Amino acid sequence: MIRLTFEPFDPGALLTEFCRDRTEVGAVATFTGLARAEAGATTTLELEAYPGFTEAEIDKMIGRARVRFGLLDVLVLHRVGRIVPGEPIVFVATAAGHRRAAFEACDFLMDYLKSRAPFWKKEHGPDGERWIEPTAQDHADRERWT
Amino acid sequence: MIRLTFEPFDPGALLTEFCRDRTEVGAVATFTGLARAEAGATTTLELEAYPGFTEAEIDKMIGRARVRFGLLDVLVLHRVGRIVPGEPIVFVATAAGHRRAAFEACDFLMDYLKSRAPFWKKEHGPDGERWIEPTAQDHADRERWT
Amino acid sequence: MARVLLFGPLRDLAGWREREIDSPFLSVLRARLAEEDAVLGAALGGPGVQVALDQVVVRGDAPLNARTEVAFLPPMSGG
Amino acid sequence: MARVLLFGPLRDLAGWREREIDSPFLSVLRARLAEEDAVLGAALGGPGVQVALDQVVVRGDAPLNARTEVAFLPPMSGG
Repeated sequence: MIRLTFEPFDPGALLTEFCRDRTEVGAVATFTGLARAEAGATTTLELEAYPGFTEAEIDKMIGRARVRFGLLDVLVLHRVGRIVPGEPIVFVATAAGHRRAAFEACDFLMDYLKSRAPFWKKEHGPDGERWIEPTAQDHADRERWT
Repeated sequence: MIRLTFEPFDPGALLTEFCRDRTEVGAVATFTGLARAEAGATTTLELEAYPGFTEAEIDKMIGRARVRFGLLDVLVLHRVGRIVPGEPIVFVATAAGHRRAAFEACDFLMDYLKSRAPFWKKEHGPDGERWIEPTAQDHADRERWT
Repeated sequence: MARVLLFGPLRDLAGWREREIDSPFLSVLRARLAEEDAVLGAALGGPGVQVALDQVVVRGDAPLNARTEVAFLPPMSGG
Repeated sequence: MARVLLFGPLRDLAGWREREIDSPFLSVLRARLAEEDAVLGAALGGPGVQVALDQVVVRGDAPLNARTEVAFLPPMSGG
Protein backbone atom coordinates (compact mmCIF):
# COMPACT_ATOMS: atom_id res chain seq x y z
CA MET A 1 0.00 0.00 0.00
CA ILE A 2 1.13 3.53 -0.76
CA ARG A 3 -0.09 6.69 0.93
CA LEU A 4 0.94 10.32 0.60
CA THR A 5 0.59 12.66 3.54
CA PHE A 6 0.95 16.41 4.08
CA GLU A 7 1.24 15.87 7.84
CA PRO A 8 4.29 14.79 9.85
CA PHE A 9 4.15 11.09 10.71
CA ASP A 10 5.75 8.70 13.18
CA PRO A 11 7.56 5.79 11.50
CA GLY A 12 7.46 3.86 14.76
CA ALA A 13 3.66 3.92 14.89
CA LEU A 14 3.62 2.55 11.33
CA LEU A 15 6.05 -0.24 12.25
CA THR A 16 4.01 -1.21 15.31
CA GLU A 17 0.94 -1.54 13.11
CA PHE A 18 2.83 -3.32 10.34
CA CYS A 19 4.10 -6.04 12.72
CA ARG A 20 0.72 -6.69 14.34
CA ASP A 21 -0.71 -10.24 14.11
CA ARG A 22 2.00 -11.66 11.85
CA THR A 23 2.47 -15.32 12.63
CA GLU A 24 4.11 -16.37 9.34
CA VAL A 25 6.23 -13.29 8.63
CA GLY A 26 9.75 -13.98 9.83
CA ALA A 27 11.26 -10.73 8.59
CA VAL A 28 10.29 -7.07 8.49
CA ALA A 29 12.74 -4.54 7.03
CA THR A 30 12.10 -0.82 7.10
CA PHE A 31 13.71 2.31 5.83
CA THR A 32 13.02 5.81 7.12
CA GLY A 33 14.37 8.81 5.26
CA LEU A 34 14.73 11.91 7.44
CA ALA A 35 15.24 15.50 6.34
CA ARG A 36 18.79 16.62 7.12
CA ALA A 37 19.73 20.09 8.30
CA GLU A 38 23.11 19.89 6.46
CA ALA A 39 24.60 21.96 9.28
CA GLY A 40 22.13 24.78 8.69
CA ALA A 41 22.36 24.79 4.88
CA THR A 42 18.83 23.39 4.59
CA THR A 43 16.00 24.97 6.52
CA THR A 44 13.06 23.37 4.67
CA LEU A 45 12.42 20.75 2.03
CA GLU A 46 9.44 21.10 -0.25
CA LEU A 47 8.14 17.90 -1.79
CA GLU A 48 5.64 17.94 -4.61
CA ALA A 49 3.70 15.00 -6.02
CA TYR A 50 1.18 14.57 -8.83
CA PRO A 51 -1.76 13.24 -6.83
CA GLY A 52 -3.22 10.08 -8.30
CA PHE A 53 -0.38 9.59 -10.78
CA THR A 54 2.28 9.42 -8.07
CA GLU A 55 0.42 6.78 -6.05
CA ALA A 56 -0.36 4.76 -9.20
CA GLU A 57 3.30 4.73 -10.31
CA ILE A 58 4.56 3.71 -6.88
CA ASP A 59 1.86 1.07 -6.69
CA LYS A 60 3.14 -0.50 -9.92
CA MET A 61 6.62 -0.68 -8.43
CA ILE A 62 5.24 -2.20 -5.21
CA GLY A 63 3.56 -4.85 -7.38
CA ARG A 64 6.88 -5.66 -9.05
CA ALA A 65 8.66 -5.87 -5.70
CA ARG A 66 5.98 -8.22 -4.34
CA VAL A 67 6.49 -10.64 -7.21
CA ARG A 68 10.26 -10.31 -7.53
CA PHE A 69 10.99 -10.81 -3.83
CA GLY A 70 7.97 -12.91 -2.84
CA LEU A 71 6.81 -10.35 -0.31
CA LEU A 72 3.95 -10.98 2.07
CA ASP A 73 3.23 -7.27 2.55
CA VAL A 74 4.54 -3.78 1.73
CA LEU A 75 3.81 -0.32 3.06
CA VAL A 76 5.08 2.97 1.63
CA LEU A 77 4.27 6.31 3.20
CA HIS A 78 5.64 9.45 1.57
CA ARG A 79 5.48 12.96 2.89
CA VAL A 80 4.60 15.87 0.60
CA GLY A 81 4.57 19.62 1.28
CA ARG A 82 7.00 21.47 3.54
CA ILE A 83 9.29 19.37 5.70
CA VAL A 84 11.76 20.59 8.32
CA PRO A 85 15.04 18.87 9.35
CA GLY A 86 14.51 15.83 11.54
CA GLU A 87 11.09 15.02 10.11
CA PRO A 88 10.53 11.74 8.24
CA ILE A 89 10.14 12.10 4.46
CA VAL A 90 9.58 8.50 3.50
CA PHE A 91 8.90 5.20 5.22
CA VAL A 92 9.08 1.80 3.50
CA ALA A 93 8.27 -1.48 5.26
CA THR A 94 8.55 -4.93 3.68
CA ALA A 95 7.43 -8.26 5.14
CA ALA A 96 8.75 -11.63 3.98
CA GLY A 97 9.30 -15.14 5.23
CA HIS A 98 13.06 -14.61 5.43
CA ARG A 99 15.33 -11.65 5.89
CA ARG A 100 17.17 -11.49 2.55
CA ALA A 101 13.93 -10.90 0.63
CA ALA A 102 12.74 -8.27 3.09
CA PHE A 103 16.04 -6.36 2.96
CA GLU A 104 16.42 -6.50 -0.80
CA ALA A 105 12.85 -5.44 -1.49
CA CYS A 106 13.17 -2.47 0.88
CA ASP A 107 16.46 -1.45 -0.75
CA PHE A 108 14.96 -1.89 -4.26
CA LEU A 109 11.92 0.24 -3.42
CA MET A 110 14.07 3.01 -1.94
CA ASP A 111 16.33 3.07 -5.01
CA TYR A 112 13.22 3.44 -7.15
CA LEU A 113 11.73 6.14 -4.92
CA LYS A 114 14.96 8.15 -4.95
CA SER A 115 15.45 8.14 -8.70
CA ARG A 116 12.20 7.43 -10.53
CA ALA A 117 9.12 8.06 -8.42
CA PRO A 118 7.07 11.13 -9.40
CA PHE A 119 8.21 13.63 -6.79
CA TRP A 120 9.95 16.96 -7.15
CA LYS A 121 12.05 18.20 -4.30
CA LYS A 122 13.16 21.73 -3.54
CA GLU A 123 15.63 22.66 -0.84
CA HIS A 124 15.27 26.00 0.95
CA GLY A 125 18.18 27.46 2.88
CA PRO A 126 19.89 30.69 3.86
CA ASP A 127 21.47 30.81 0.36
CA GLY A 128 18.10 30.57 -1.39
CA GLU A 129 16.33 27.62 -2.94
CA ARG A 130 17.25 24.89 -5.40
CA TRP A 131 15.60 21.90 -7.03
CA ILE A 132 17.22 18.57 -6.21
CA GLU A 133 17.69 15.93 -8.89
CA PRO A 134 18.77 12.33 -8.35
CA THR A 135 22.54 12.03 -7.94
CA ALA A 136 24.80 9.85 -10.09
CA GLN A 137 24.92 7.54 -7.07
CA ASP A 138 21.11 7.33 -7.02
CA HIS A 139 21.10 6.27 -10.67
CA ALA A 140 23.91 3.79 -10.10
CA ASP A 141 22.02 2.33 -7.13
CA ARG A 142 18.93 1.80 -9.25
CA GLU A 143 20.95 0.18 -12.04
CA ARG A 144 21.89 -2.62 -9.64
CA TRP A 145 18.39 -4.06 -10.06
CA THR A 146 18.23 -4.20 -13.87
CA MET B 1 23.82 -0.17 22.06
CA ILE B 2 22.78 -3.77 22.74
CA ARG B 3 20.15 -4.89 25.21
CA LEU B 4 18.71 -8.31 26.00
CA THR B 5 15.16 -8.61 27.27
CA PHE B 6 13.03 -11.43 28.65
CA GLU B 7 9.87 -9.40 28.00
CA PRO B 8 7.99 -8.95 24.71
CA PHE B 9 8.83 -5.62 23.08
CA ASP B 10 7.38 -3.29 20.45
CA PRO B 11 9.79 -2.59 17.56
CA GLY B 12 7.73 0.47 16.63
CA ALA B 13 8.27 2.10 20.02
CA LEU B 14 12.03 1.54 19.58
CA LEU B 15 11.96 3.09 16.10
CA THR B 16 10.03 6.13 17.33
CA GLU B 17 12.68 6.68 19.98
CA PHE B 18 15.55 5.97 17.60
CA CYS B 19 14.37 8.64 15.11
CA ARG B 20 13.85 11.34 17.72
CA ASP B 21 15.81 14.61 17.36
CA ARG B 22 17.93 13.49 14.42
CA THR B 23 18.73 16.50 12.28
CA GLU B 24 21.79 15.08 10.49
CA VAL B 25 20.71 11.46 10.07
CA GLY B 26 19.30 11.04 6.58
CA ALA B 27 18.74 7.32 6.79
CA VAL B 28 17.45 4.84 9.35
CA ALA B 29 17.22 1.17 8.41
CA THR B 30 15.67 -1.42 10.70
CA PHE B 31 15.17 -5.13 10.78
CA THR B 32 12.66 -6.95 12.96
CA GLY B 33 12.78 -10.73 13.22
CA LEU B 34 9.46 -12.27 14.25
CA ALA B 35 8.81 -15.81 15.50
CA ARG B 36 6.97 -17.84 12.84
CA ALA B 37 4.27 -20.38 13.57
CA GLU B 38 5.37 -22.51 10.57
CA ALA B 39 1.72 -23.47 10.10
CA GLY B 40 1.50 -24.87 13.62
CA ALA B 41 4.83 -26.74 13.55
CA THR B 42 6.34 -24.28 16.04
CA THR B 43 4.48 -23.41 19.21
CA THR B 44 7.32 -21.74 21.13
CA LEU B 45 10.90 -20.67 20.60
CA GLU B 46 13.31 -20.71 23.49
CA LEU B 47 16.27 -18.38 23.23
CA GLU B 48 19.21 -18.63 25.59
CA ALA B 49 22.06 -16.17 25.99
CA TYR B 50 25.20 -16.06 28.13
CA PRO B 51 24.51 -12.84 30.03
CA GLY B 52 27.42 -10.43 29.92
CA PHE B 53 29.34 -12.42 27.30
CA THR B 54 26.52 -12.19 24.74
CA GLU B 55 26.20 -8.42 25.08
CA ALA B 56 29.99 -7.97 24.97
CA GLU B 57 30.33 -10.03 21.78
CA ILE B 58 27.48 -8.19 20.04
CA ASP B 59 28.92 -4.91 21.19
CA LYS B 60 32.23 -5.74 19.48
CA MET B 61 30.36 -6.39 16.24
CA ILE B 62 28.43 -3.13 16.63
CA GLY B 63 31.76 -1.34 16.98
CA ARG B 64 33.00 -2.93 13.74
CA ALA B 65 29.79 -1.97 11.93
CA ARG B 66 30.09 1.63 13.16
CA VAL B 67 33.57 1.96 11.70
CA ARG B 68 33.02 -0.05 8.52
CA PHE B 69 29.81 1.74 7.50
CA GLY B 70 30.39 5.12 9.16
CA LEU B 71 27.27 4.79 11.28
CA LEU B 72 25.96 7.60 13.43
CA ASP B 73 24.06 5.26 15.77
CA VAL B 74 23.08 1.62 16.25
CA LEU B 75 20.55 -0.15 18.44
CA VAL B 76 20.18 -3.89 18.89
CA LEU B 77 17.51 -5.41 21.08
CA HIS B 78 17.36 -9.20 21.38
CA ARG B 79 14.73 -11.24 23.11
CA VAL B 80 15.66 -14.19 25.32
CA GLY B 81 13.47 -16.75 27.06
CA ARG B 82 10.23 -18.20 25.68
CA ILE B 83 8.79 -16.56 22.57
CA VAL B 84 5.50 -17.36 20.84
CA PRO B 85 4.74 -16.95 17.11
CA GLY B 86 4.20 -13.34 16.07
CA GLU B 87 6.43 -11.91 18.78
CA PRO B 88 9.58 -10.00 17.84
CA ILE B 89 12.84 -11.85 18.51
CA VAL B 90 15.34 -9.25 17.38
CA PHE B 91 15.35 -5.60 16.38
CA VAL B 92 18.29 -3.84 14.73
CA ALA B 93 18.28 -0.13 13.85
CA THR B 94 21.11 1.69 12.08
CA ALA B 95 21.44 5.43 11.46
CA ALA B 96 23.66 6.95 8.79
CA GLY B 97 23.94 10.02 6.62
CA HIS B 98 22.85 8.08 3.54
CA ARG B 99 20.77 5.01 2.88
CA ARG B 100 23.34 2.57 1.45
CA ALA B 101 25.39 2.62 4.67
CA ALA B 102 22.30 2.23 6.85
CA PHE B 103 20.98 -0.73 4.82
CA GLU B 104 24.30 -2.53 4.56
CA ALA B 105 25.11 -2.14 8.24
CA CYS B 106 21.69 -3.50 9.23
CA ASP B 107 22.10 -6.44 6.86
CA PHE B 108 25.66 -7.08 8.13
CA LEU B 109 24.57 -7.06 11.78
CA MET B 110 21.68 -9.44 11.09
CA ASP B 111 23.97 -11.87 9.25
CA TYR B 112 26.26 -11.81 12.26
CA LEU B 113 23.41 -12.24 14.75
CA LYS B 114 21.98 -15.20 12.82
CA SER B 115 25.21 -17.15 12.53
CA ARG B 116 27.74 -16.05 15.16
CA ALA B 117 26.16 -14.24 18.07
CA PRO B 118 26.11 -16.17 21.37
CA PHE B 119 22.52 -17.41 21.41
CA TRP B 120 21.08 -20.90 21.43
CA LYS B 121 17.66 -21.45 20.03
CA LYS B 122 15.28 -24.33 20.65
CA GLU B 123 12.04 -24.85 18.77
CA HIS B 124 9.10 -26.46 20.58
CA GLY B 125 6.24 -27.96 18.57
CA PRO B 126 3.68 -30.76 18.53
CA ASP B 127 6.45 -33.12 17.34
CA GLY B 128 8.73 -32.31 20.28
CA GLU B 129 11.68 -29.98 20.56
CA ARG B 130 14.86 -29.39 18.60
CA TRP B 131 17.88 -27.11 18.73
CA ILE B 132 18.26 -24.84 15.71
CA GLU B 133 21.67 -24.24 14.18
CA PRO B 134 22.54 -21.63 11.54
CA THR B 135 21.63 -22.83 8.04
CA ALA B 136 24.04 -23.09 5.13
CA GLN B 137 22.33 -19.95 3.82
CA ASP B 138 23.07 -18.15 7.10
CA HIS B 139 26.76 -19.02 6.76
CA ALA B 140 26.80 -18.02 3.09
CA ASP B 141 25.13 -14.70 3.96
CA ARG B 142 27.79 -13.96 6.54
CA GLU B 143 30.58 -14.86 4.12
CA ARG B 144 29.50 -11.97 1.88
CA TRP B 145 31.13 -9.54 4.33
CA THR B 146 34.57 -11.14 4.57
CA MET C 1 -9.75 23.17 -23.36
CA ALA C 2 -7.01 20.79 -22.26
CA ARG C 3 -5.85 21.32 -18.70
CA VAL C 4 -2.06 21.81 -18.63
CA LEU C 5 -0.11 21.07 -15.43
CA LEU C 6 3.53 21.92 -14.78
CA PHE C 7 5.54 20.30 -12.01
CA GLY C 8 8.74 21.04 -10.15
CA PRO C 9 11.28 23.34 -11.82
CA LEU C 10 9.07 23.74 -14.93
CA ARG C 11 6.50 25.53 -12.80
CA ASP C 12 9.09 27.92 -11.39
CA LEU C 13 10.39 28.55 -14.89
CA ALA C 14 6.95 29.29 -16.36
CA GLY C 15 5.58 31.21 -13.40
CA TRP C 16 2.34 29.22 -13.49
CA ARG C 17 1.18 25.81 -12.29
CA GLU C 18 -2.00 25.16 -14.24
CA ARG C 19 -3.70 26.60 -17.31
CA GLU C 20 -6.56 25.78 -19.65
CA ILE C 21 -5.37 25.80 -23.27
CA ASP C 22 -7.39 24.85 -26.34
CA SER C 23 -5.42 22.59 -28.66
CA PRO C 24 -6.27 19.56 -30.84
CA PHE C 25 -2.84 17.90 -30.53
CA LEU C 26 -0.02 17.73 -28.05
CA SER C 27 2.38 18.96 -30.77
CA VAL C 28 0.20 22.03 -31.33
CA LEU C 29 0.03 22.66 -27.59
CA ARG C 30 3.84 22.48 -27.36
CA ALA C 31 4.14 24.95 -30.26
CA ARG C 32 1.74 27.42 -28.67
CA LEU C 33 3.55 27.29 -25.33
CA ALA C 34 6.91 27.78 -27.08
CA GLU C 35 5.60 30.71 -29.07
CA GLU C 36 4.50 32.46 -25.87
CA ASP C 37 7.62 31.56 -23.88
CA ALA C 38 10.62 30.24 -25.81
CA VAL C 39 12.55 29.31 -22.66
CA LEU C 40 9.64 27.23 -21.34
CA GLY C 41 9.15 25.70 -24.81
CA ALA C 42 12.74 24.50 -24.84
CA ALA C 43 12.51 23.22 -21.25
CA LEU C 44 9.37 21.19 -22.01
CA GLY C 45 11.34 19.34 -24.69
CA GLY C 46 14.43 19.05 -22.50
CA PRO C 47 16.16 15.82 -21.41
CA GLY C 48 14.19 13.67 -19.03
CA VAL C 49 10.95 15.65 -19.29
CA GLN C 50 8.01 13.26 -19.68
CA VAL C 51 4.42 14.02 -20.63
CA ALA C 52 1.38 12.31 -19.15
CA LEU C 53 -2.07 12.54 -20.75
CA ASP C 54 -4.76 11.79 -18.21
CA GLN C 55 -2.04 10.38 -15.96
CA VAL C 56 -0.63 8.02 -18.59
CA VAL C 57 2.90 8.72 -19.87
CA VAL C 58 3.00 9.08 -23.68
CA ARG C 59 5.79 9.48 -26.21
CA GLY C 60 5.49 11.49 -29.42
CA ASP C 61 2.35 13.27 -30.50
CA ALA C 62 -1.24 12.53 -29.43
CA PRO C 63 -4.68 14.07 -29.91
CA LEU C 64 -6.16 16.08 -27.06
CA ASN C 65 -9.79 16.58 -26.21
CA ALA C 66 -11.49 19.26 -24.20
CA ARG C 67 -11.01 17.36 -20.95
CA THR C 68 -7.51 15.99 -21.40
CA GLU C 69 -5.16 16.59 -18.48
CA VAL C 70 -1.67 17.28 -19.89
CA ALA C 71 1.10 17.03 -17.31
CA PHE C 72 4.74 17.95 -17.99
CA LEU C 73 6.95 15.95 -15.62
CA PRO C 74 10.59 16.98 -15.21
CA PRO C 75 13.15 14.49 -13.83
CA MET C 76 11.85 13.04 -10.61
CA SER C 77 13.43 12.64 -7.21
CA GLY C 78 11.64 11.33 -4.16
CA GLY C 79 12.68 10.01 -0.74
CA MET D 1 36.34 -24.67 42.47
CA ALA D 2 35.90 -23.49 38.87
CA ARG D 3 32.30 -22.78 37.95
CA VAL D 4 31.39 -24.76 34.82
CA LEU D 5 28.51 -23.56 32.61
CA LEU D 6 26.91 -25.50 29.76
CA PHE D 7 24.78 -23.83 27.10
CA GLY D 8 22.21 -24.93 24.52
CA PRO D 9 22.27 -28.58 23.44
CA LEU D 10 25.25 -29.35 25.72
CA ARG D 11 23.07 -28.65 28.73
CA ASP D 12 20.33 -30.99 27.50
CA LEU D 13 22.94 -33.66 26.80
CA ALA D 14 24.55 -33.39 30.24
CA GLY D 15 21.35 -32.92 32.21
CA TRP D 16 22.88 -30.03 34.16
CA ARG D 17 23.47 -26.34 33.55
CA GLU D 18 26.06 -25.36 36.13
CA ARG D 19 28.48 -27.16 38.43
CA GLU D 20 31.42 -26.37 40.68
CA ILE D 21 34.38 -28.55 39.80
CA ASP D 22 37.86 -28.34 41.26
CA SER D 23 40.52 -28.53 38.58
CA PRO D 24 43.91 -26.83 38.03
CA PHE D 25 43.75 -26.85 34.21
CA LEU D 26 41.11 -26.82 31.52
CA SER D 27 42.55 -30.06 30.10
CA VAL D 28 42.14 -31.75 33.48
CA LEU D 29 38.59 -30.47 33.78
CA ARG D 30 37.77 -31.88 30.33
CA ALA D 31 39.23 -35.26 31.31
CA ARG D 32 37.20 -35.36 34.53
CA LEU D 33 33.97 -34.53 32.73
CA ALA D 34 34.70 -37.18 30.04
CA GLU D 35 35.46 -39.79 32.69
CA GLU D 36 32.08 -39.18 34.32
CA ASP D 37 30.14 -38.92 31.05
CA ALA D 38 31.88 -40.06 27.87
CA VAL D 39 29.13 -38.72 25.58
CA LEU D 40 29.37 -35.26 27.14
CA GLY D 41 33.17 -35.45 27.01
CA ALA D 42 33.07 -36.09 23.27
CA ALA D 43 30.49 -33.34 22.71
CA LEU D 44 32.59 -30.77 24.60
CA GLY D 45 35.39 -31.42 22.10
CA GLY D 46 33.00 -31.49 19.14
CA PRO D 47 33.12 -29.25 16.06
CA GLY D 48 32.26 -25.63 16.68
CA VAL D 49 32.24 -25.89 20.48
CA GLN D 50 34.13 -22.95 21.99
CA VAL D 51 35.31 -22.44 25.54
CA ALA D 52 35.29 -19.13 27.38
CA LEU D 53 37.22 -18.54 30.60
CA ASP D 54 35.77 -15.64 32.51
CA GLN D 55 33.90 -14.68 29.34
CA VAL D 56 36.98 -14.66 27.11
CA VAL D 57 37.19 -17.32 24.40
CA VAL D 58 40.37 -19.40 24.64
CA ARG D 59 41.96 -22.08 22.47
CA GLY D 60 43.98 -25.00 23.81
CA ASP D 61 44.74 -25.52 27.49
CA ALA D 62 44.76 -22.90 30.24
CA PRO D 63 45.17 -22.82 34.02
CA LEU D 64 42.04 -22.43 36.14
CA ASN D 65 41.73 -20.86 39.54
CA ALA D 66 39.11 -21.26 42.21
CA ARG D 67 36.97 -18.48 40.77
CA THR D 68 37.31 -19.15 37.02
CA GLU D 69 34.03 -19.31 35.12
CA VAL D 70 34.36 -21.98 32.42
CA ALA D 71 31.68 -21.81 29.74
CA PHE D 72 31.25 -24.41 26.98
CA LEU D 73 29.57 -22.74 23.98
CA PRO D 74 28.11 -24.93 21.24
CA PRO D 75 27.48 -23.46 17.73
CA MET D 76 25.47 -20.28 18.07
CA SER D 77 22.32 -19.07 16.36
CA GLY D 78 20.51 -15.87 17.19
CA GLY D 79 17.90 -13.74 15.49
